[in-house]
Amino acid sequence: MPLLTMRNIDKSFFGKFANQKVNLDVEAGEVHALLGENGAGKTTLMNILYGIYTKDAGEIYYDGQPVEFRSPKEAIAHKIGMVHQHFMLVPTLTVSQNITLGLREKGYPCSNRKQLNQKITQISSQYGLAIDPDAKVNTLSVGEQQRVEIMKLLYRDARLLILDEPTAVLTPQETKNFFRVLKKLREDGRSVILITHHIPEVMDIADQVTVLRDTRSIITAPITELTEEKLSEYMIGRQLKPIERPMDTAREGTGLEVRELKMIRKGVARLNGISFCIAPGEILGIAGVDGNGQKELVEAIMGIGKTPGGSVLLYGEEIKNLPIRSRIRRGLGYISDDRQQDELLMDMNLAENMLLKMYEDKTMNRHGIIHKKSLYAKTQAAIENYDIKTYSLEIPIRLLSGGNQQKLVLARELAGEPRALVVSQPTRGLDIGASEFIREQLLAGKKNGCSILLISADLEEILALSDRIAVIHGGRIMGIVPNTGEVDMTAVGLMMAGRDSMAEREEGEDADE
Amino acid sequence: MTEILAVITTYLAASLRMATPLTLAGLGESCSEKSGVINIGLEAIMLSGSFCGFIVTFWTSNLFLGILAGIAGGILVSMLHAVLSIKCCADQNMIGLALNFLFLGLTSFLFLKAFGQTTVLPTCDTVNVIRIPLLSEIPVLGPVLFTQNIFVYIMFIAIGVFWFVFYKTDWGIQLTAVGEHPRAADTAGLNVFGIRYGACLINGIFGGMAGAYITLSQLGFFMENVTAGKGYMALVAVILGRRNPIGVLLAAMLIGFADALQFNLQTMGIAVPSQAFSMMPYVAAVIVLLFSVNHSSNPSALGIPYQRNKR
Amino acid sequence: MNSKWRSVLSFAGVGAACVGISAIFIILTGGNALRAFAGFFQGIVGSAYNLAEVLVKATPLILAGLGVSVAFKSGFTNIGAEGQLYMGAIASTFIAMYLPGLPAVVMIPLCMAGAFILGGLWAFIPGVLKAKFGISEVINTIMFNYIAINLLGVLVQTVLKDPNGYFPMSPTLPDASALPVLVRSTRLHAGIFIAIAGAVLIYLLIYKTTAGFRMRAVGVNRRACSCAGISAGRNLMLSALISGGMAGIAGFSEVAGLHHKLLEGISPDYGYLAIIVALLGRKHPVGVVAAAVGIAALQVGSLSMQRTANVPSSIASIIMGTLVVLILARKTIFRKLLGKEEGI
Amino acid sequence: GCGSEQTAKEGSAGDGKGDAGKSDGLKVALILSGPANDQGWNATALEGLKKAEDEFGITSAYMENVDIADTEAAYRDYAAQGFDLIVGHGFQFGEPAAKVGKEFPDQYFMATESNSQGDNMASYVMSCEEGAYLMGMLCAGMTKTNTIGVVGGFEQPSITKELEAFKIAAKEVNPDVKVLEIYINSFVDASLGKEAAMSMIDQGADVLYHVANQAGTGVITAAQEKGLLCCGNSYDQNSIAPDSVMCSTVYNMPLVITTAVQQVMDHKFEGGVFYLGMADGVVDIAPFHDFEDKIPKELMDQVLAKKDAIISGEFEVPRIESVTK
Ligand SMILES: Nc1ncnc2c1ncn2[C@@H]1O[C@H](COP(=O)(O)OP(=O)(O)OP(=O)(O)O)[C@@H](O)[C@H]1O
Ligand SMILES: Nc1ncnc2c1ncn2[C@@H]1O[C@H](COP(=O)(O)OP(=O)(O)OP(=O)(O)O)[C@@H](O)[C@H]1O
Ligand SMILES: [Mg+2]
Ligand SMILES: [Mg+2]
Repeated sequence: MPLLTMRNIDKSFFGKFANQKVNLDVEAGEVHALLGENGAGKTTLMNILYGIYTKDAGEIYYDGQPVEFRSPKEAIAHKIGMVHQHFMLVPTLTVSQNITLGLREKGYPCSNRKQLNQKITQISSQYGLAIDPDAKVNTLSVGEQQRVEIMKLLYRDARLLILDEPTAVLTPQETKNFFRVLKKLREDGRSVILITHHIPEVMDIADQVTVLRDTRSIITAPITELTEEKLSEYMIGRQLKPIERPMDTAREGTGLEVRELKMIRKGVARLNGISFCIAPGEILGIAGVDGNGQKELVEAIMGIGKTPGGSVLLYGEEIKNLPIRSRIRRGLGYISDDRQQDELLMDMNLAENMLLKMYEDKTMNRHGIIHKKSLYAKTQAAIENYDIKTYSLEIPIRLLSGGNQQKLVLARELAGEPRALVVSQPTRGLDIGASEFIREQLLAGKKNGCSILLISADLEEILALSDRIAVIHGGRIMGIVPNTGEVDMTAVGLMMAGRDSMAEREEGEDADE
Repeated sequence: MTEILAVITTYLAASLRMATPLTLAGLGESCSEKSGVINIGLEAIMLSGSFCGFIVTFWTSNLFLGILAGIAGGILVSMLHAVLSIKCCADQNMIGLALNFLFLGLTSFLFLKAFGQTTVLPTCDTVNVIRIPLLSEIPVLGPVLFTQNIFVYIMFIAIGVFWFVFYKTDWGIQLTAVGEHPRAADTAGLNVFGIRYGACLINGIFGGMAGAYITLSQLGFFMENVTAGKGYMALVAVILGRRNPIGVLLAAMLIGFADALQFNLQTMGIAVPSQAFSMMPYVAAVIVLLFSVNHSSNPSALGIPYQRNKR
Repeated sequence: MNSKWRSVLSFAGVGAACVGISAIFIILTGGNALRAFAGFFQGIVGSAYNLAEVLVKATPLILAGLGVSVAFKSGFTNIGAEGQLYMGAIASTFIAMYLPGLPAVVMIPLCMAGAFILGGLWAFIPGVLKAKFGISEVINTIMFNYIAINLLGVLVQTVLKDPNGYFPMSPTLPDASALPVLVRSTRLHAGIFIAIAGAVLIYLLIYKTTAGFRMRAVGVNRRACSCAGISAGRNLMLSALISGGMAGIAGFSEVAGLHHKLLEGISPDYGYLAIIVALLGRKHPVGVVAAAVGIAALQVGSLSMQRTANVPSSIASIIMGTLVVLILARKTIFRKLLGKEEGI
Repeated sequence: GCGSEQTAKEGSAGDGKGDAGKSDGLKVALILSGPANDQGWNATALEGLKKAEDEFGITSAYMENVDIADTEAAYRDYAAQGFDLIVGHGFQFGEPAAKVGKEFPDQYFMATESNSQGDNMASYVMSCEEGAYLMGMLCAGMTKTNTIGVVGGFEQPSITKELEAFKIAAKEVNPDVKVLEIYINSFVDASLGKEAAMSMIDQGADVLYHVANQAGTGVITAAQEKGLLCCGNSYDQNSIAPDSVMCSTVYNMPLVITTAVQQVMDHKFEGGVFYLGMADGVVDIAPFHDFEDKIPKELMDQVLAKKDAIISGEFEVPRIESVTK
């Protein structure tokens, strides 16, 4: 008897289906991968299971019993836990407070924090999840936040763990570690529903796979009966084409250049003199573990927040002291990794979100008046070209699925035909079809002579797109290697861990991490 | 020396008298706002508390029942606000303003119904001062802090309790979570709606008590619009005090102090229109606020209804 | 039945419930409910004068309501329309009193500009404090209300006092500063045109221009705006300025169109009603105009009801409060009728 | 205006007010700026209206809490409804009354405390300062600390003239007395009134007076709480605090209204500004109740003698309408 059975689940929003006759069976002690394109309805299905949404029709059986959770509280009571696509942590509380939130431990409501912290540390070391219970969540990197989310489930001793795109924000190392945890969970007899867009991960860890396509579940099969090719065909209805990066190496001139960038934030040096130069038509990939200065680097180039030391040059012009708007006017584009915070007006519609970066465009703006027709035309074009799943361009972007929101951001930035582009995690959360498309767009931009700084936690992506690869660690560039096809991955890995690949080794402070 | 002490004592006492209703109401409002529900209808809560407290005391001659009735009156308004904001997901500013209008009319109407058109002011007993032995002998503080009535003692105890609950217990953490990130709280298994209703209930209790203080301690009678804008001033105390119980008390004391000061200045006979003095408490609030640069941190979800089924 | 009709029906339900509740209160006072309601409607549409009165009251509500909407759009919670209205009234009185010789074509625009600037300043200061120092605008705007009201009190006893009178009020202002009356033997003045023009301008500004877009965007996500090079602070301050300016023009319109002098108590809570107007009108100029006329009609009707049926004035507050509460609860009360509300 | 003439005729056609003395159908309306149920300023006016109703059988109507912006409309609407006499209670009603009066020449308009007038519009000003003068004497005579206090509502002539008379009277009885005065800028905030009184008590005042309507009731509460003496205003306020309220100024608003109604009935209503004081029975002081024995005989005689002098016209209380400090 399966642990969980979902039968013929229907759910619609605004009269449009998000789930239609969806079936899902999860056995005890298995890792069950739930796959599907952006907007296929994966998150919706899980939200129904977890009691956040109410289903329109269908049945759910848990442990053989018919159930209907009206709130997450009830789901939790049945030892179901969920890590959401967008983290559900209270930023102003500490790690430990977040983990124990909602629980009634001994001594409640005056529970002994020390004891709770001990228990947390014990569980976290058991699974190899390093966290500091007393750190405020708003000081944590995304990877650390992910660990807190998982700890929340482990602390609650969940039997069924729903993980909605947990690896999207993790570095390869973190992912590896994370999978170790998953395997341990499976050994403990727990079940995991894993939503991901990374097919290799699925092949690596899943026991069973269910694929959603256009709101319906189209197949459930054991992993042993599937191949990567077959899976991608189920998901997007076709084979992926391998990306071809033009290998023209000799490039002239300087597009985006930084020299000796330095930044100190809250007394800690976040950037320690970073220099590099990207030629027009070149992609420089930045590899590195999250939290090593990537965010600061990007913000320094874009002019968000504090002015850094050193200099930022755009086609030879110093732009370090220019306001953001002037940089945008000079053709500097930006795609942030935190799209909901940095890029989107969640309560505004798609067209208005398009307008956010291009309201100064001559076609959009006539003497301060918005030119609605061309705005709508441009938005419609973006929707079509990027295959954004939406009912209309006049609905709030909040209603789109995570992947589709990201597509609009990309469409907007690339539509401006930037001379230089800073891209952070461009395909995070995108399905394989969309990722492929985005990568093609980036390469097309490069072909048009755009200097692109690509920051990605996904080494595969960096390898696939970059002309040169720089490794960042502790706010320093550890080394830059040309991406000739035979990159020494061990050397890159070493640099990411803070060790210089070449003879001169960095001592002390960096190594002991 | 003794003269200076006497001046300090009188100012302290005057500030505390005026601060008491603002603090009581402010404590409840802090709780409500921490949970994400902002109630501009504090004025209505207080007015309802004043009215119910008075009328029950008038009828039963029992102050204890009167205070309970005042609390009930406050709860009635706060729960109306809670249902409209939590269940109906209506705009909280608008609910508050509407309730202020509604209860200004309702209390005046019911008062008229109860006593008719009259030139005789119906009055009731007021609460007695309870002198706490020994403590009340302390110079300066003794007469101010320990020669007070039940409302003031309740206020002091409540400040301590609120402070402890906010900052030292799981309830405080839950309150913060619900106000900062209700969806996170919900997915962690907290009953967001329940906690918000609870916080609103507490707001009603203390707001009602603040209202009852006006009729049952300060005045001994009720009249139309007897709160005269104190609900708004309590809101000011809440923001000025950053929802910290002690901060709320200090902010309310400051407003009270400014009033005491303006009265004293007026009696000095300076030839300036009196409105110039009357605006002092408000100017003082603005000036103090200037020192809170970059420290005002509202709960992120303040005023935003939580809808589970919505993105 | 389509959703539009259901919605109309639910509003009818709200109206009926409101009428029912008011009837109970009227009967409780011993009044005649039918006569009261007749008085209510007669007070609104009974004569040209009454209709004009509705518009007279709607004028400041539209102007101040527009102001509040603009502020709310950019995330500036402006509770201070009352004070900004007072400051507008003060400014236009100042100009009209101290520059009495000007012809109307100069005088009226000048008074309006003065009212806009001083009213705007009264919101701009809290705006700067919020944008530059992160200080809560809610308190500041409330405090600025009280300060403005007291300031007016001081002024009408000093520099703006009628030198020939002993009441705390300004002298009657020169004719050149008065807005023309539109319909003879009513009080309907040209302020209503200013209000309507204001609504059109604000609509164009907010929804059709990039400046308006920026202000709206700042109200939705400040961080995303700064990442897109839109200064959150500057747009916030701009919207505060416009917001206060509109409320200031409401003050101008009351002085120039109605009272022709400055005196204490010039606004019967128009500034607070404007918040209700803005929110009921969903911060949209068309909605604001409709809500303002509605609230004005409600008030004028209630006053007339008082006169014809001798009910106490508290009934007016009760009706007003009840109506708004019912409108807020409409979707929940009529959930069955409305069907599953979109997105909920 | 031409539009309104017709309605005015209509209004007066049916009520047969041509017959002198008869009141059948005479309609009188009262407009109040605050709540009718304020146990003070407005309540006494309404009492007057009711009294006129009882005495003359007139039809009456009233409106409370009328804002300045709505005043003109209120006068006009009552006029259009055919009311024969429309009374506004407060200085701010003067100008609208005069203005609307011009459009309804067959009906009568009145305002209290104002200085406007017209053919069919009169202002009746109560000489409240005469009462306040006596209270000033009383308070100054009773103080033991040589400090007394007075709380005013708003700085407007009808209030100021009382405070000023109070101060002059106090100095007359007791040249060394210190008179503290506070305007609280509210007629409704009783807690503020109480705090103002408390502040004066803290400064040594032991006898208090108020001219702040509802808000002033707080002054009485303060005196009562501290076991001190005070004087009331508007009506006999002794019942609020029998141990504290020695005496009160009393305005006989009912008499003002009945006088006006009588004049309308007798076709004697005239435009103008009329001052009504103690001699007319419009201003008076309340009985001393329990204080009859507690007030020193000498002082009592002095006060009563002054009252007689005022009534006989021997003594005229100065009317000072702007604040002197
Ligand atoms: N609360 C909601 N209101 C309206 N539409 C919604 C809501 N939730 C989901 N949808 C719609 O349902 C569809 C499925 O969304 P869902 O988030 O389940 O997709 P997903 O498979 O998780 O996609 P992704 O991989 O991009 O996260 C989308 O088209 C989305 O716009
Ligand atoms: N929409 C808003 N909602 C809430 N607070 C806001 C909003 N807009 C501005 N603020 C306030 O403005 C302050 C400063 O904002 P910000 O730094 O973005 O302004 P700025 O325009 O970039 O400033 P400058 O022009 O000096 O660069 C913040 O601390 C915040 O309190
Ligand atoms: Mg999803
Ligand atoms: Mg800035």
